[in-house]
Amino acid sequence: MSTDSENFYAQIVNKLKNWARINSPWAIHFNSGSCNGCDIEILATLTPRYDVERLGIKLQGSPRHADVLIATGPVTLQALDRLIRVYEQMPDPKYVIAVGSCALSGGVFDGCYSVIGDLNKVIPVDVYVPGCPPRPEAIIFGVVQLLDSLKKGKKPTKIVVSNDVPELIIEEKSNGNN
Amino acid sequence: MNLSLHPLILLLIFPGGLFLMNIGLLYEWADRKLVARFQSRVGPRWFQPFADTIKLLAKEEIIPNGVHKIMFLALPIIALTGALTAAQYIPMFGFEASFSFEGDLIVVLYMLSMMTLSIGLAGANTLSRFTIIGATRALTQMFSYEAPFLLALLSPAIAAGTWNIGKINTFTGENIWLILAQPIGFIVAVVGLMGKLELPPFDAPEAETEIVAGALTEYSGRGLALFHIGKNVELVIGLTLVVIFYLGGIANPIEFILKSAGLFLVVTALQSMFARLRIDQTVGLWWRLGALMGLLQLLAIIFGRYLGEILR
Amino acid sequence: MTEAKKEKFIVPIGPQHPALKEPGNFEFTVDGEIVTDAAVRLGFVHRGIEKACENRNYTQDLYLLERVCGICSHVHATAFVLGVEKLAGVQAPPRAEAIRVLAAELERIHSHLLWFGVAAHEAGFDTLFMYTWRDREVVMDILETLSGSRVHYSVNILGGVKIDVDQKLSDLIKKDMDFLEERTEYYMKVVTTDDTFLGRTRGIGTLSKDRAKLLGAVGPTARASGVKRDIRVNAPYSGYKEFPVKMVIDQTGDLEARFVVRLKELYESYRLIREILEKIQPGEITTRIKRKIPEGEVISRVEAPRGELFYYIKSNGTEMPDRVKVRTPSLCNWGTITDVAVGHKLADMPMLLAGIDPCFSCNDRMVEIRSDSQPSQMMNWDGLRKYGIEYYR
Amino acid sequence: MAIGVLFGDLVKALFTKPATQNYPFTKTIAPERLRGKLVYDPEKCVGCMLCMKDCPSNAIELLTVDKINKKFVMRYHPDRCVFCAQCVQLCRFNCLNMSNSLWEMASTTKEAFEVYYGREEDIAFLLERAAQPGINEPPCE
Repeated sequence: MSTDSENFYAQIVNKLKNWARINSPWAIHFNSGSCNGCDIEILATLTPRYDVERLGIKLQGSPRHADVLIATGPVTLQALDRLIRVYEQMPDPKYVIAVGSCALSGGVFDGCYSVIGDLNKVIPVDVYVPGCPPRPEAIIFGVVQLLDSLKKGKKPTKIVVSNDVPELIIEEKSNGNN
Repeated sequence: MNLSLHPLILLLIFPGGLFLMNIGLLYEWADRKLVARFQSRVGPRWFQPFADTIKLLAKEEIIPNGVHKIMFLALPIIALTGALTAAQYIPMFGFEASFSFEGDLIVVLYMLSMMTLSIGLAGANTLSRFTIIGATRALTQMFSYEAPFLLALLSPAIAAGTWNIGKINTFTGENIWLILAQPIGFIVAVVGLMGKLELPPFDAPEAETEIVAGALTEYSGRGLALFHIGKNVELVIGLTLVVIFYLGGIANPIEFILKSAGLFLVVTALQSMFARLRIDQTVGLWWRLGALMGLLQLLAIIFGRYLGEILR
Repeated sequence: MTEAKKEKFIVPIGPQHPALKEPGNFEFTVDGEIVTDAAVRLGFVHRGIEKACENRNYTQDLYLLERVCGICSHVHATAFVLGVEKLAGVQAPPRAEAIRVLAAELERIHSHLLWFGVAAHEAGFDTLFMYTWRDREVVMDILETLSGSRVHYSVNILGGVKIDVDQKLSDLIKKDMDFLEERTEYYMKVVTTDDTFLGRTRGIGTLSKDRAKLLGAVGPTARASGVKRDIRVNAPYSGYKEFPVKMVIDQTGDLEARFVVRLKELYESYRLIREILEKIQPGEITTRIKRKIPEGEVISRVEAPRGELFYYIKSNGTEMPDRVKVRTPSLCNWGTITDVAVGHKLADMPMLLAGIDPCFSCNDRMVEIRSDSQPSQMMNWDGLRKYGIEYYR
Repeated sequence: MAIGVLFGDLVKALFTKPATQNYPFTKTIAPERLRGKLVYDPEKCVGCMLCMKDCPSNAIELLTVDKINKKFVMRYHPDRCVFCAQCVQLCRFNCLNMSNSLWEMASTTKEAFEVYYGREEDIAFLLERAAQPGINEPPCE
């Protein structure tokens, strides 16, 4: 057995993995202080008119089952550590889609005392979807962008969250929600 | 039709392991697609469950803190093994069962319960509150649906005079379809099957809006994939059982496919027609209605047989 | 054993939870499946809007306040605009007011249908959820063709409205109203006759008239308990003076009554929209308003889809308001949940929550800071203001 | 009191075409009034800066190249924009418009969300000047 054939098998396995990943992005939705507009539009993409199930997207309840985190809203200080925790609970490889102007830059809430305003400052974002709120079609378009970038071989990188929140660990032990 | 293959092939490739898993995934697709069509949507593509499973298998598996590690890893395998073992005693796809002995019906039913037991244990194993509630609900539901489902499957067995699934198959194939002779039993069996598989409206143990994903909330990657496959295999077995017992048995693959598809349509329609029952409503329904109806059916059969013997 | 019994088993719902697409944290103490205690923790969506209003001008505030809530965005803007117009002593032209009412009623339809779908989803009735949202797309399409956005319509500007209705559009809306009315009748049938659904709604979460009054419930939640509380009828504003509505009331007070009240309100909305489209007068849609609003303070109340929405605006004569206070209907209704939840099954909780049509982003005007080490203290307005300035410096 | 009221609709749904639009594969046409990406016409602009002043989310920056000859460049941030159309409402010279065809704007990078509008030579001039060290951009206000 030469290394060539091993490489060949490894390639096939990798291709299969990538194919599966592209065709079955299970999503979890987190609202970190949004006005509900984006959330309702995300929910609308599940409904008959848009039906993202035909692309393999399924909205999951538990972060443990999800591949894609769809985050909306200008990250409020209260929701910040929850957002990071949900992100950390997701198994690798994981991707983040920021939906709505608030998640991209703060939108109208830019400068409010209780918001961070940019999701990218907290967790690494893969796809940005602007709009206030984006139409459901635009959200699907964003997801397709993500899948496209995966197809082209953008390596899923393991990313360490920059914000170190020490209280989080203590809280997780005592309070096992999510 | 008879199959004479090496036992290992029977176990691992056909009709056991590989084949059954693939059929199970196809069943899941059919389930999701039909429900989607009932909801006026397009629904997933045909390879969707395959992609889901491969993706889950390739994903990182997180073992949460505070669980019994070996149990956490072993439970999905036990659940899947139980389901696959049960399949060996069933005349799958129109072929004769790989193994059979007098009384294998009971073994199959208990093998099928392994799944629920494993889910219950898996839920109790993790520390999250959702999983614990999910586990309690799953076990409660098991206690409630097991008896009526068993009763519903027993009445054809008594009518056939045997506890061997293969023999029941030939009996139902030769006689009038039992759905006409024992309609109550059929209803109880179908609804019991849905309860067993935790399909809506009996999906309280994994009610997304209440307890996230129930007992499996903390599972990711491989474990989740194995549980998924196990459930799908159970779906195949359950539907086949009902087809064998009530829809005139299966003699060849075409008959199997047609009858299963027909039953599938009924099951998916039932899935999308009702609001989820609360766990107390499920239990109440089962013990008050399901068990009583199953029992009545059974008594009627026994009485009928007795009467027939006297008249003869 | 006694130790274990004493230990409370608390089920948290939220802030990330599939039942609620919005972050809000509930803690239900359960005994088996029975809920023995309920607590709410809000503030995950606190963005500091009221404070932000103070350093933006009135026009910017309009769009900021519109984004208090993505479901009832129009009523927020209307409440603010009505208040500012009253301060400035300007009256919007009648056509503009009619269009405001038109948008508000369309929004009510969209909000109620949305709620209906979500509530069905909470009950595990996914097919009904899908059907409702499929039909909801019709009203979303109307709103999009009318205003240009599906969620934040931005119909209002200070002194009038941006958009106008022409004959073609009004024909389209009338046609769609007929379709929606037919569908609503169907849903009414489902809600009042389907056994599995009734099992989840009838007799659940019954709120008596007295309790509703005592807890200060507003909107459909109160009306389902027989409290006659509807700003559109009690204190008509804007176009509702010309186009009166009938109040829908039910006496039962349980979840089923809330479904019925909301669906009946939909009929009322359909009727009102048809009436507006027929009787609307041609004319101007904007009046001029000065950038600087004269000094004064005003209270503005409108009826949001969820109940009474309250705005307090204080102006100091500059381009920016001195203080804006928002009290949203969801906040008033919270009390009813914690009051009613005890004694019900855990499985009923999502339904109960959905029953008041909660809107977390509406709620979070305030943050409660709990500290164990420091004693709590009361602050008056000036002290609080000073403290706030120091805190955020 | 009935079980399965929805049955009729289920059968109907099974035998009719699904309500789904085949979106990413066939494009949908947005309604005429849709408020999509902002479009700027540099020929008409007189530089009153009203749009910038009232923008609720600072999405517009109007950069002056030459005030007398009315040369302006607009730097527009779709990621900040909330698509409220207040600027369109305010503009008395109709040089701002919200396009109903440009609304799919997802991107994997954030750099895509800095759009320059204006005459080509003006943009080139501005970018060149911004690239030179030591010289600040022209003031926004």
